[in-house]
Amino acid sequence: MRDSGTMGTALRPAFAAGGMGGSAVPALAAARLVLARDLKLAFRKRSQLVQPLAFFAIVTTLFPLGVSPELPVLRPMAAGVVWAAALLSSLLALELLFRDDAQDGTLEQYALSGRSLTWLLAAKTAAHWLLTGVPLALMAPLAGLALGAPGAAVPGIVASVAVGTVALSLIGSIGAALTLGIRRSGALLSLLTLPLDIPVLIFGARATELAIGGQAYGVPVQLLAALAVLGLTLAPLAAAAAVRINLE
Amino acid sequence: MSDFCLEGENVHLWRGDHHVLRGVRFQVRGGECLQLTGANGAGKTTLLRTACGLAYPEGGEITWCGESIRKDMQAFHAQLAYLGHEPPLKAELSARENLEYWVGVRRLLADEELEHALQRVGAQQWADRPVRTLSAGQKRRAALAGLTLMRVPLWLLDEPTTNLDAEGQRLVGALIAEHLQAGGLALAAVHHELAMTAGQGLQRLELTVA
Amino acid sequence: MAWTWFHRLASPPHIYRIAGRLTPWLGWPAAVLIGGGLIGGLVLAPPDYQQGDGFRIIYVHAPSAWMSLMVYTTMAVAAAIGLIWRMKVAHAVAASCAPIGASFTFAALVTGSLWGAPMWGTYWQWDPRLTSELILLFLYLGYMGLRSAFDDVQRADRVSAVLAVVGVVNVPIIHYSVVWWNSLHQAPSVMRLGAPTMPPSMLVPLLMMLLGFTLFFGALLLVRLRGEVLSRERSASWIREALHP
Amino acid sequence: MKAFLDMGGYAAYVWPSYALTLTVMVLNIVGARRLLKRSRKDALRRLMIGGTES
Repeated sequence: MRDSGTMGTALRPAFAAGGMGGSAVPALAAARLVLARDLKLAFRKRSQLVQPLAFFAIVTTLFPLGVSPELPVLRPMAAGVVWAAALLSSLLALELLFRDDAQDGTLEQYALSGRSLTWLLAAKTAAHWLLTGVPLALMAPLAGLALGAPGAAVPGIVASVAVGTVALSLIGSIGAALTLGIRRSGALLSLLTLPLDIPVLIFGARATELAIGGQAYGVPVQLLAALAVLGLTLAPLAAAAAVRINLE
Repeated sequence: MSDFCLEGENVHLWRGDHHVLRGVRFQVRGGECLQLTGANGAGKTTLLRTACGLAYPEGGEITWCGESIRKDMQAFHAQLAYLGHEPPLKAELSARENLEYWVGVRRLLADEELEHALQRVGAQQWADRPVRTLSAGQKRRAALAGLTLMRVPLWLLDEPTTNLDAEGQRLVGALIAEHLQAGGLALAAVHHELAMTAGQGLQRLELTVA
Repeated sequence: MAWTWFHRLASPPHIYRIAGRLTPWLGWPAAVLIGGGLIGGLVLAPPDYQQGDGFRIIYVHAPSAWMSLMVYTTMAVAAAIGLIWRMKVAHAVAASCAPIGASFTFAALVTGSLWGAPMWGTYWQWDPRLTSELILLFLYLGYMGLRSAFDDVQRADRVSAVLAVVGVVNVPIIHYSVVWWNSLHQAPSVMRLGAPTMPPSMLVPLLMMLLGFTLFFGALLLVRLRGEVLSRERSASWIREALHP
Repeated sequence: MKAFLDMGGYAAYVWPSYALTLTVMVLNIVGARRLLKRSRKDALRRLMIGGTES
């Protein structure tokens, strides 16, 4: 009987976030909390973290086996292989971006939190990038070297993949939000997302190609950055709209 | 004692060809709790989701303190807490961590407050175990702790007593009664009547299957 | 008020009636223009000095390519209107556009390949125009796939509308990136569309075809729209009126 | 006439293009009409079931 019939004795300050309390969390702090939560969750389930990277390694391994083990043959296609593999790995992790949160009701709580859903989803996308984009950017040079790229190309490959995956994560967040309510959405998600990813692929592969050839790769990386900025301003809005519709 | 008021005026909503909400009307004021009853499929959950703005009614309007909830949805959401069928908890995190993130997105949370809320739902023993290892009733209790920590005037509860034992059901009743006494209001979809002292503020709205 | 007028115009019974009445007014001029364009393009226009009679493919390729983009834009604009004003009729327009646009994108792709074949000596070149057209086809397929993944028309409408808007923002970006990519690797396209240097005997049939295809799209859209509006309507009274005159 | 059909040696490319485009147009017409017909039938069926609802 500890819990019942004790009304009034407990401490109950007035309603906090009801417009009168000043303790409501600003949008940015809320977004930071969402980011921290996703990172913590990811490190509690490490296997999901490693899978896209293993996938990336396997895809790049397929090409020497399927085409030719000779580096002079592989070198001209290295940029394309690295980028196609990065694209597919980033896509692989996307299906999980909102899936768990949608199933356990977390997404609903975000939508009803009184905070901007756009910001919270942007934070989730940032977590996705930190967990797949950054590791991919660090792994891509290894794949490049294995395919015959010179050591001097490493900074260029890292830069282009790091910037390009920002755009990929953002575009992907729209696809993931759109297919939220669909079971077995993998193939559809790819069909929706990959055509939109094509500019990223083109500029990214070009930057990597130039880096491997020892040339200046500034222009395509800048174009990638422009895509990332455009994605940053529009993608979270579209994703939030899609999530709202799917929660309806 | 408070001028909070949630009103539904002639709310219509379809799901596909199914006319789920057919001109529903309700009014809940500060200090009142409206119990939604009705068979499965009568639209209890749908009405809750419409009341909080997740679902969009094709006819009629929901108002909060006299203004349409659509006018400033974000401000309206800042004043409500919604508890769905499933407690929104992550299996890999402990109950305490879950509450820190869940409530933390909305407001700054002091440690003593969190401690007090956990104590209130009887969670001291298992607050630091991963939610994965908790029973359904314990998860529900953790979610109730989150609910009280929101400190918002409007509670929307979907079957709040599911999976709870007799004592847990009394706890829900006590929490709601306390909430009402502080001037809050609640809308609860229920299968069994809430275990509350009859009298103050308890109303009922029966929904029927189309 | 302007708004009440707008909403009455967009009310399903009104649209259903107007669309039915308007269809022949678009359909017949389309048939005449396309028929005239065919004769003009196949018979009256002189052969091109470089491509001979092979250039006559332009009279079906260019209008198809024009349709593929125009229909996508129409679809996206309708989808945006549907999203913003929660207007069912606008969603019905968007839903009607997709299969039409996809089919003409396919036609543009195949006719483009047939046009290029004698010039390139192969049926497929990664020509920027063809590549863009191929990606556009993927966008259409994605849109239709997403739409068909939902049982609830209401939700399918709104989710696919977001995709259409996102897609239309991307179409120019994709196009320019493909052109940029292509300029690094090979010569520009052999397909010169609507060149201002064309003599009138070549240009007039082309313009007739472009206009004819556009009107044809309008007529198709109206017929499909009536079907889509009916399937979205729940209020029985006007359906009874509409179907039992 | 034969020269016309021959299309200056491009017959194998020109005629399939026109045939395909016209097929696409005809299929569109058929498809649109079929959609309208089916929607009408469905609407009538719903009228029978729904009775006098709203």
